Amino acid sequence: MNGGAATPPSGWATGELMAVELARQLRNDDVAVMGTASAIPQVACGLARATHSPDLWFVAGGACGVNPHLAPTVASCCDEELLRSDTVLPLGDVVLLEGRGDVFTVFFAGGLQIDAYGNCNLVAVGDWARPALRGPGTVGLPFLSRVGRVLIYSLSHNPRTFVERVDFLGGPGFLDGPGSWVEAGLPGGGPAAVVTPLCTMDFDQATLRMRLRSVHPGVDVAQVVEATGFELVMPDQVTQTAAPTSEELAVVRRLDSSGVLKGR
Amino acid sequence: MNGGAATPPSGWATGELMAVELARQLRNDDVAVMGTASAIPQVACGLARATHSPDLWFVAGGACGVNPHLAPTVASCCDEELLRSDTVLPLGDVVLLEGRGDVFTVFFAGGLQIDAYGNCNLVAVGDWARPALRGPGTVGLPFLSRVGRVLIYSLSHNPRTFVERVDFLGGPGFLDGPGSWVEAGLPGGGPAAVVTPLCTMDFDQATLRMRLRSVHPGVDVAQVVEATGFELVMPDQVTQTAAPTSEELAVVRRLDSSGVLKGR
Amino acid sequence: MDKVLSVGEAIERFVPDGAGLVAVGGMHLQNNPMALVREMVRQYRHVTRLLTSPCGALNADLLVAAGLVEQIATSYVGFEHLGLAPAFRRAVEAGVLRVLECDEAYITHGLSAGAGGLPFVALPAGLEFADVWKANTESYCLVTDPFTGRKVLAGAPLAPDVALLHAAAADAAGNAVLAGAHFVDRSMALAAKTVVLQVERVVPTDQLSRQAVGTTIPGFLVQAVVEAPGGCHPTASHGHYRVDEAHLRRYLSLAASADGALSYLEEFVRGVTEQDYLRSVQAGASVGGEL
Amino acid sequence: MDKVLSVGEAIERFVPDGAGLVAVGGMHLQNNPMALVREMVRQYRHVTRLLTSPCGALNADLLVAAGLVEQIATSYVGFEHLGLAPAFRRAVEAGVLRVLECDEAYITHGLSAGAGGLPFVALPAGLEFADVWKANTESYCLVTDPFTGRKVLAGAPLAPDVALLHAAAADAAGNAVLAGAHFVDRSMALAAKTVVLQVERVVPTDQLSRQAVGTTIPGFLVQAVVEAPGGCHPTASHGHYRVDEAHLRRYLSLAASADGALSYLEEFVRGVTEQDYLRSVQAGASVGGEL
Repeated sequence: MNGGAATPPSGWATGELMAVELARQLRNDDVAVMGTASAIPQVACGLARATHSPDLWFVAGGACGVNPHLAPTVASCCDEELLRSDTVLPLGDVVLLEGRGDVFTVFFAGGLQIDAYGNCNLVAVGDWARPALRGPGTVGLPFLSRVGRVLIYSLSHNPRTFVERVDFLGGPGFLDGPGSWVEAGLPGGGPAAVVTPLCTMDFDQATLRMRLRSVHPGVDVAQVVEATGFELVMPDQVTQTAAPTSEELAVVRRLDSSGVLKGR
Repeated sequence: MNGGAATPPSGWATGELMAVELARQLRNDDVAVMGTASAIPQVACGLARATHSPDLWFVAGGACGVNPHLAPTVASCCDEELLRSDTVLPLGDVVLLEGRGDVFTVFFAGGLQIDAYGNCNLVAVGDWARPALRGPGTVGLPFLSRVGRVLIYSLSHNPRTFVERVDFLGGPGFLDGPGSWVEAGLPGGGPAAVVTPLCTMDFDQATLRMRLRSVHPGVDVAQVVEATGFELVMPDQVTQTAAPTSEELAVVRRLDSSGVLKGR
Repeated sequence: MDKVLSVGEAIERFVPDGAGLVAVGGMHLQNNPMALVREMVRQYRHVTRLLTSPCGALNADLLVAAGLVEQIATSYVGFEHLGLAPAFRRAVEAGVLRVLECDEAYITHGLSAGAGGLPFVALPAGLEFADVWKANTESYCLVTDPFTGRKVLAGAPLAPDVALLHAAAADAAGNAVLAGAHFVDRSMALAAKTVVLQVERVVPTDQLSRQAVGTTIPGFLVQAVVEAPGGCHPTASHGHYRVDEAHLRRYLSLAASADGALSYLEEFVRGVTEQDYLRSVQAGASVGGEL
Repeated sequence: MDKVLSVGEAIERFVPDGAGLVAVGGMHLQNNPMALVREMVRQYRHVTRLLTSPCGALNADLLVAAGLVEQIATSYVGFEHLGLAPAFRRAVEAGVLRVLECDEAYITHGLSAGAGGLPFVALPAGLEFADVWKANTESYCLVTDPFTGRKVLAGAPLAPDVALLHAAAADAAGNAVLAGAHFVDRSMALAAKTVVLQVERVVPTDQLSRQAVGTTIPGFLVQAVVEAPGGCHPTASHGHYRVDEAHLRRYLSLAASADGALSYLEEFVRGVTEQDYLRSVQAGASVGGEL
């Protein structure tokens, strides 16, 4: 899956950098929810709580621990370790609250395919009825239409993952762009940022298409363009993603003491 | 409330006799549910389990203890004592199962008014919009349409309670009789028996109207007729309700050690 | 993020006078959030529409007795074996309280719909044979089941503006643990825009029971926590104390008349602080218990 | 009323070959009722339609690998960080397994509808923008919200004929207690016509946790109890043992080809008894734990 990943130029793993970069998208008043295989967003939330956003809440969907203690971080989102947390909800209640729409302000998402408008697909590549690649399924991604900000992350950044248009729309982003988005009147705020092993992206306000925001240390813009299967909006200035600070890395490694983010 | 009650001719209270008589309506394969102020049916179920129906299940709705130990029996259906039981369900799950329809085979019911077709009313006497008597409300009585057998019990037996037609249909019995009942195609089996301080009644198969089955010890048929606000179907032979056996009474008093059924 | 407030502050800040839909937790004679309800009375907080659990009791009747309730959505207000609800009964019979007649299935599933953003809830076939929905066309209507073509009953979601609830304990962030039976209190917390909790005690986060899935309310749903030991009195608090039937009988006897109800309110609510009330009724004497 | 059976008897008596809708409990790599699933494979029990929790894993993939599943209703079959589900993927890509594409909201709320006799469930506005319902017009359709006039998505109730579930412990009457996270296992139990439970141990009734509302399954919903210590292996059993990732990787590696999948089935399922399997993988060695 890591085909397009940059070799870490210094002492951190890609997963660690992504967690740090995702944490920077979070705010003190956020209530975040995440699902399958979500060690990276879990650590991002834990890091945010330990630094700039002590009052942030997060729910590790699956087991549904609320503010799990991540001692240590685990790979499966249903792992019993996630019940070591401040409180625990039944899954059914988390699914209800995802539908309520005004409770969770951040939803972490991803997919086998992610398109220029931030739509996600975890179901099938090719024709749904007879797919070239059958993915696992869409889980809770249809709820993307109802939450405040969608934060997309992907361990793959290559033209097969980042496509002009998803083959199956499992998690609504900005649909087909401004007209369709406005017309749909979705309750959610839509995708806000995309973090990959190569870069961090956001969305152009006018076109609602994905826009490069910063390239990670050691990555250049041409690499990102080549790895992306659609035309990225380019800002006047592409910045470089700030490297994880030693404080950030120390927290990440305390939370992820068993090295899940390092692929151990 | 006990205006029409017979003075117990010997050593048992009316509530105890009613619990014994209700227990006789229960079967070993029953799963019973009951609601508000249901000490009598709780003891009936406990007695059935202790005697002829050891495998009967019962749920004391409100607190939702499953097979509560009734040590002792309590007056409020939400009392914490009812959680001393084999298992406990959340109320929401019991409400779901009441709707499922094929789980509970017995539903205990009652009302401010009970009519000739076994319809119950706990909402209002007179015009609903400006009632002569406002009752508490209907709680779960609309589910009567979905359960196997409805067992009705009432501590009052007088013409104000037993009326030709309920002013407000809160708990469906046989509706307006055979035609309406067949047409409705309700999933439940309808009312099966009615136990009061005076007698035990069931329903005539042809007319679906309430029929006298047995008068309790010390009560005569004329008393029942006078206390009933509609014309009861009379069987060829009205029997006398069997008095509680000493075994039955011993179990009832073990379960109800604090004497709730005696009105203490 | 300290959400602990005095009962006065909590009501003042989080329950506006004339609030739209206010839910009161507890069921029958158990876990009524009476400290919050009494404070509503002290602050003359009018409620446009009061929602009870499937079975309301003193939590509803006291607000009605105080003349603060315009409409009530309920499937039961009463005192079980102790008798009918005097203020509720009087107000409805006098035509001064509008009842949104409900049944238990609708209140229970309607709160789930409110919690889940479900547009409405389709109810089991057969419930339409009760008269309830005909008396409450605002909350219920018939809809065609798209899978079978059959007409069934639909209920509108119940999403309270405010829920007033009791829990056994909470931490300062609002993470709460329920003891005993939960009734629909958790559903009310999930469905309400604002949750004001009264608890027997405020505890450190690490004393909350963590692994008991479904026994807790997460703090992100809670706006205010009021420490109110004995605050369910005269109703019971599961895990802490039993119902005070003598006091309830006194209420029922007084509230049997409008004047008597007012004197009850003066003696036990408006004329006294919550602390004085609890002292006078000796509630909370046995408060303790384990979570 | 002793419902304790051997795993062989339980499947033989309560899961007919070609059963209609069979639900398998557990989620992702946790609490999969693998002892029951393996026995389904040994007894060649075909399933017309398999229903997973929002996230199925080996519980579904093994049945698909054995060629026993005609249709699958699911919102996810996979192995999370370990990779895609090899048999599921191969069967769908080959067109031999029909998928009733679902999303998490529908599976969760649809099971509640099944448990509650609700004719259908109306889903939150916005979900209709995903393609899921267009791929599964049998389970979903559009309906007009009678309160707002808006078109919303409706889902048909999910009422399994059989649910195969894991619980931490049960008594002989089928009263069971769940440990750790519950996922949708309790919902499956509430919605299913027949429930077959595997448990780490059978215990006397009075050892069940009684007051923890919502952590139990009442015995009147359960038809069979199978004592199967270690029976979730290689998935985890909350409260008892962790996931065996090495074994799962071995499965994934073998099942990457159809032949490999068959040799896995022969070596670990069909060719061995459940006891031998557990011995060979040393599962259950650490079984114990508290309820």
